[in-house]
This record gives sequence, C-alpha cells and structure tokens, in this order.
Amino acid sequence: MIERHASVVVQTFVRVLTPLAQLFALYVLAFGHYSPGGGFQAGVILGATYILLALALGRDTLDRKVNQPVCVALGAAGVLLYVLTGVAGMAGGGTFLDYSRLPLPVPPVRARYFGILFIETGVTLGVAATLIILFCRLGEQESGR
Amino acid sequence: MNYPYWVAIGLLMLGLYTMIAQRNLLKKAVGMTIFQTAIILFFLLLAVKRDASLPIVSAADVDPARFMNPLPHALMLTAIVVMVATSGVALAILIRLYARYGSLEEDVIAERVASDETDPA
Amino acid sequence: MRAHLPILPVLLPLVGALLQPIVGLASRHVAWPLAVATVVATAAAGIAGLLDVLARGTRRYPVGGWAPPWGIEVLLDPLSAFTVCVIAVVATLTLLAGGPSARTTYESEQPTYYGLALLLVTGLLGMVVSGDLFNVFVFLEVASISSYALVASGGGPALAAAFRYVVLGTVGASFYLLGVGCLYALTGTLNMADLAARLPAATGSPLFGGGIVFIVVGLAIKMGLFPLHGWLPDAYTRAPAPVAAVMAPVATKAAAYVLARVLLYVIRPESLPVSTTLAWVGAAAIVTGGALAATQVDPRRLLAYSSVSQMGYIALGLGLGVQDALVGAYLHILAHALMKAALFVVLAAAALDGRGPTLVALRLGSRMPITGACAVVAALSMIGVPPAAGFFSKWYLLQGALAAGQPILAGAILGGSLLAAVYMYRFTEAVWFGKPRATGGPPEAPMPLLVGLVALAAATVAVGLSNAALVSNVLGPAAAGVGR
Amino acid sequence: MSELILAGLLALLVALAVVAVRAPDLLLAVIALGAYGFVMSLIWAVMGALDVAFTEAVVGAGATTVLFLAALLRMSRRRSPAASPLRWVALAVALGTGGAVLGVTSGLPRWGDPTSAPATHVSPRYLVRTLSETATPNAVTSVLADYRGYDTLVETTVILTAGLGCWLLLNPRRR
Repeated sequence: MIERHASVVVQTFVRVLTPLAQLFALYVLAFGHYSPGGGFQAGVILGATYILLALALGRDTLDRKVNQPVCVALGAAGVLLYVLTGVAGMAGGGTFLDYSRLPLPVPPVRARYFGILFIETGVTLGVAATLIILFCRLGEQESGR
Repeated sequence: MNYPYWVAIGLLMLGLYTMIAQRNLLKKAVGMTIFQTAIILFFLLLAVKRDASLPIVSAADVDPARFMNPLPHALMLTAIVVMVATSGVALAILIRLYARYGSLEEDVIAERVASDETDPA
Repeated sequence: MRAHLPILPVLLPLVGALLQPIVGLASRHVAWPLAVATVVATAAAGIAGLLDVLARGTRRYPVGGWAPPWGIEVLLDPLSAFTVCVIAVVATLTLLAGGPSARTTYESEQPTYYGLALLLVTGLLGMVVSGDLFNVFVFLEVASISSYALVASGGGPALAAAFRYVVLGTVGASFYLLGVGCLYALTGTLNMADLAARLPAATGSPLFGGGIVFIVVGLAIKMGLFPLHGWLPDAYTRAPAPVAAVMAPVATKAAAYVLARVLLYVIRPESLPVSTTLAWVGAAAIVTGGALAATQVDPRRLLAYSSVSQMGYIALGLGLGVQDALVGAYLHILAHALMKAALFVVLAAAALDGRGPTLVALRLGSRMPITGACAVVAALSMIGVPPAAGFFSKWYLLQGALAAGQPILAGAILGGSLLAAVYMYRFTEAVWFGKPRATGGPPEAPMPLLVGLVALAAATVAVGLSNAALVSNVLGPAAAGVGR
Repeated sequence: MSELILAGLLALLVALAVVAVRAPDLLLAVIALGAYGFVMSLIWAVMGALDVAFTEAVVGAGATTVLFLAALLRMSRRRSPAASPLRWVALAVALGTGGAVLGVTSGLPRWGDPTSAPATHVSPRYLVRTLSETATPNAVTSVLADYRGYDTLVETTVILTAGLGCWLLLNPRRR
C-alpha cells in the first residue's frame, strides 16, 4: 500500500508542484510544433502528476480523484478524437487523416497545423488516462482480492 | 568508426541472453527492455549526420545535409511507446503470476502449473 | 464511400473497439451485439473491397494525402483484399459463436474483452492492408499486445503461457524491426513498392541478406512456424475458450500474409536461398506438428499442434513460390482458418456444457448432434477429404511441389494428411463415441454458437465446392500478381 | 568533445545494463534499469535526437521505472541464485545473433555519413518542406503527426491496448 508521506514539506510541495507540472504538460503539448515535445510527452507528464499525488498524499487521494472506468473511457475517447480528426479529413473530400481538408476556415497548410494540434490533444488524453490506469492497477493493494 | 553500433550489438546480445538464461521472470522482463532499447539505439544511429543540427528548421528550402534525419527519430518515438506498452502488460501478467504461484522463478512456477493442470482446483 | 474502401477494414474495427469502454460505462449487455455488428460491417467492407479490386484493379490509398514513399500507403490488391475477407469473416463467425462462452467467462468485464478482441482484429487487418514495413510493425504490436492480454485473462496456467508468449513475441517483433532497420539503412525507404524498386540495385550488400533473414525469422516466430513455435501450444491450450476460438484461426495468418508480401513482392525470391529453406522448414513443421498432435490427450493441445502442422503447409507453399503452390498456400489460409475456427468453437461448446479438458471427457456427439456433425465436417477437411476446402488447398500444394520438382516435399504433404487422419480420428472419436456423461445443462449448444458453427462448417464445404471459381477469379491473379 | 562525452556515456550505459541484469536484488536491478534508460536518453540527446531523448526520459526511464517499482511492491525482491540449465543455449543464441548482426553491420554506411541512403532518400523532403507543407518547424513533429500520422494513431492505440489489457488482468474482483 502506498501511504501518505509523513512530511508536511513534501505534501505541500507536491500540492504546489502538481498544477505547475500540469501547466508544463500543456506547454509541451502546444509547443511541440516548434521544439522537442508533443502529445506523448505531454500525456506522460500529465499522467505523472497524478502518480506524484498518489506517492505523496497516498493512494486514497488518487482514488478520490480518479474514477477508473471513466478514466479508461477517457483513454478510448482520446484515441477516438484522433480517429475523428482523420474522418473529418475524409468528410472534406481527402483521404483518412488528410488534415488539409479539415473543415476549418483557414488555408490548407494552416489546417494541417491545427490538425496536428487536434491529434496531439487526443494523444495526450489517451496516454495520460492510460498511464493513470496502469499505475492504479499495477500498484493496487492485495486486500481487494 | 562504427563503434556505437558495437555497443548496440553488445546490449542486444546481453538482453537476448538474459531473456533466455535468467530463471527469474522479472529479470527476463529487464532483459526484454534492454534488448528493445538496443534495437532502438541501432535505428537512431542511422539518423546521425556528422556536424548536423536538430531537425528543427527555421526557414523554407534549407540544405537537408545540415540537419539530422527526422524519420528514424519519429519511428523510434513509436517504438519506445510500444516497448513501454509491452512492459506494462508483461508486469501485469507477472503480478498475477506471483499472486497465484507465490514465486517469480521459472522452474518453481512450472512445477506448480503442472500440479494445477493435473488437479484443477 | 468507394474511395475509402481500402482503409475501412481498419477504421471500422478500431472505432468499434474504442466505443466498447465508452458504451460499457452505461451497460455491459450491449458489448457483444456491438462487437458482432462491428465485425459484420468490417466483413461487408472487406467483401466490397475485394469485389472492387477484382472489377477495377489494385487500389493504393495514400493516408493523410501524402504520396508514398513520404506518407504511408494502404494497399488493396487481390491478395490483401482476399486475406482481409478471410480474417474479417472468420472473426465475425467466431465472435458470434463465442458470445455465450464469453458471457460466462467475462461477465461484467465483457466490454474490455470485446475491446481487446476488436483491437486484435484491427491489428491483424492493419498488417494486411499496410503498404509500409514500419506500419506493419506497429499494427503487429497492436495484435500481439491484445493477444498477450487475452491469453493471460485465462488466469492460472494461462498466465505462465502468456508470459512465455510475451517474451517470444517480443523477440519476434524486435527481429522484424531489426530487419526493417537493415533494409532502411540500405535504401532509405520503408514503402514496400519503393523498396521493391530500389532493392535490386543493392542485393550485394550484407544488409540485404541480413535484413531479410531477420524479417523472416521474426515473422516465423509470430506465425508459430516450427521450430520457433514455442509459444503457441501452451497459449492456445490455456487461453479461455472464447479467446482460443477468436485467436487460433486468424492470429498467425496475418504474419504468414506479411511473410508472403515481403518474400514475393518486396524482394525477388529467386535471389536468395531463404525461400528453399522456408519450404523445407515447412515440411519439417508439417511432419513434426502432426506427429506431436497425434500423441496429445488434451483436445486443445491436439488442435494447437495441428495448427503448427497446418502453418507448415502455408510456409511450404510460400517457399516453393511456383504458381500452384502459392494458390495452395493462399487457399490453405482460408481453409485452415475456417476449419480450425469450427473445431475451437466445438471445444467452446463442450466447455459450456461443463466437459473437462481431456479427449476421454469430451463425448458430446449424441447430446449435441449438430455440434458433433460440424466437428466431423471440419475434421474431414483437416484430413483433406473432398469436397471440403482442406482437400483442394493440399491438392494445389501437391501440384506445386511436383511442378517444382520436389517429390520429397510432396511426400511431406501426403504424410501430413496421414498424420491429420490419425489425430482428427482421435478427436472425432472422442466427440462422437463413448458413453455420454449426463451433465446439468440443456442438450445442444446455445443458438448463436450453433449459427456460427454451422456457418463455419458450411463455408468449409462451400469453399471446397467453389474452389475453381475462387482460384481463377481471386487466388490465381493474387499468386500471379505477387510474382510480378 | 561530444565524441568523448558519447563514448563515456556508452561505457556507463553498458555498465548499468550489466548491473541491471546481474544484480541479485530485484529492486537494485529495477533502479539500475531506470538509470540505464536515463543514460540512454542522454546519449540520444548528444546524438541530436532530442525528441526521442525527451520521450525516453519521461516514458522509458520515468514511466517504465514507476511501473516496474509499482509491480515490485507486490512481489518478492529476491531471486534464486541457481544457474539456469538453458544458459549454454542462451549463450549460443546470443552469440549467434550478435555475430549475425555484426556481419550485417559491415554493410552499413560509415557512421554519420551525410551521403548514405537514409540521409538522401525520402527524409530530405521532410526537412525542406515541413515549413511550407505543414507550418511546423519541428520536422520530427510533422513526420510523427502528419506525414506518418497513421503510425502515430496506431501507436496511441497500442498504449490503449496495454491499458485495457492491464485493466482486464488486474481487476481486483477477479481471481
């Protein structure tokens, strides 16, 4: 069982760090166009903030914040967002995943830029949700069985 | 000088040896990770161009010889993710195995599985 | 919609799989109907794709609108369209037939089970239609990881089998990736058509031979080819009955297809001794797998070793590489998928009736006459009795072996049939004869299981009867086109 | 200079791999594996593969280690010291494979050669046109998310598959 960490310093630090790390995840997601980074890294960082919460404040805190079946469904929804972006390209007359045909009021090259942003958001959601599920399930205590 | 490839080959052999010779299943999973990263290292070595910079371009129509090859980078991002996914499932199986058979040693588990199969509880 | 036919066999099961956990939040009872509807739509798209390809020729679909080799292309030609149909149709029937069995095995976890099963189908179909070697690797991993989890969900002994499967499967996938890396280092491209154009100029490099050997070894592990079949018998024996019924018929076929694609389309087979070796390894697999199957007491393990033997036929046909042998190998992909699906569904029916995992305890003939009759049809096809599909695929293989001047390989094909007669006789005898043991359940299997099973058995005979039309319209062009 | 750093990191990498494989304490092995992943990510950063290095640092070294540790909490840290009867087979397989790869690599272009096939075919387009075709300066991002976006969709699917698999296997209500 992962217990709440005894030190108040650690607890407070994690409470402050968590939102900042989540903000950083958003930055990594959005700035992947220009610098190293992107959906996967952002998703892992976002997922890791929840793991950090569990490590510092105990599993109970995580279990209060995370509804596991909803989390699995969110992971699937992330991948679905990716697929739907691709299907929107088909609806615009292109092939699957052709972002230049996305129904957006911008020129085709710019539409590709936004297409990448959409799918990276889906990736972030999928990866973060899955990582949380993996951690919840791998680290679950024995007593439930 | 192809010495970085030799390191990749050495790690590949170490990982493969561990996956077969280690009787502890968690060690097999460790060997699996080393084996996979060796292949990723091999692939990435193909992307290197001497005296080239990061594949982030600031102007159109640049000279491609001045930037690293971005294709192996993108492929190996995928391979790393696949590797972690495999590890996750392998660990889940190990947890269940340990909970059921109380051991991670290959031969101990094989013995207990055999008695399970002749006498299904 | 016609423009998108090549991608639909991947998109439909993927969307179906993604919907499972979301819809599962509301109700677990819609999981099975939703899954069956998904694979029915996939099979319909696959058949439409095959008809389209036969009428109008090969379709190349650039995903993302990027022309190959810069983007990834999806390729629908007679061979890939045919394999898509085999996998989608058989998956439809096994998911339908496995429903009652999955309900008792998974209960509230059904959405997760069907999500993984559909991801397995997505992975296999994605491997088949892909025209890009690295893309094949990624789909291969979707199929593999879902298989690992599905096998392991049997618990107990299945966990040990699943871990072995993970280790060997990872070695196989990594070898494949290493081989792709070699070919990439040699040519700078991953697109199959582009590779086929650029490789002939580079056959002298050790990267060429090495790359192909690594790819072939990796795929041989994934298709359970003797002597690299180590993961297969335990995995198929210990997997839950519905999982074995879905996996066993199709999971190894996609790897066999990729092997055919790489050997016959990307490289020229005559340039390497790999093909001849493959034919001899196939012959060894036929005999060894058959002999091992004949000695088993567990019917599931018997069928698993029979799969090792039957994959040998496919490898033998691909290795020979002559027109008739290729037709035989492709027809055997279809025939074996149908009959092996029927036999594993029979075992799922027996398990539902509470019958134990030994041949002696099977005995369901007089209690389940329809199920038993289907088992006999599939068994006869496995042995190679006309007019079942299994006869014709072996007939073409035999013709091919003789045409290639390989009487010993032809002998192995016949010997494999004799061994199949032995082990399928033992199986059928166990199903039909012996004193039926009264158990609590109702006689005969549940309706959805029977529908799927009868369809599989009927298809085995129908494919046999219509083999001439199938060969001249689909498989002949596929075999000739690949050798192009 | 960066040659020296690379050589040093590669030596450290091999040492950590040996520790991870040989350590009798599984906790030590897992920690060593995490350090191995981190050194690997540094090597890739030195080689100019910053995106891969970033991913290896957060996914390979970070997430993998956390998952290994979370799993180890529920298992025994010890392993039996007895040698496996398969070790000679293993040695033969490893040496055979290593020898084969070594033989094959003699055909590789010189390391870092800017005129090799991977450097001159297919990949230059990504660098030359990423700005004009996708408005994205980072060519790795444009290859990953656009030119080969299909791969990335499947890669995300792989992650979800693993998540569903663990979800199915580790349900506390099941045995």
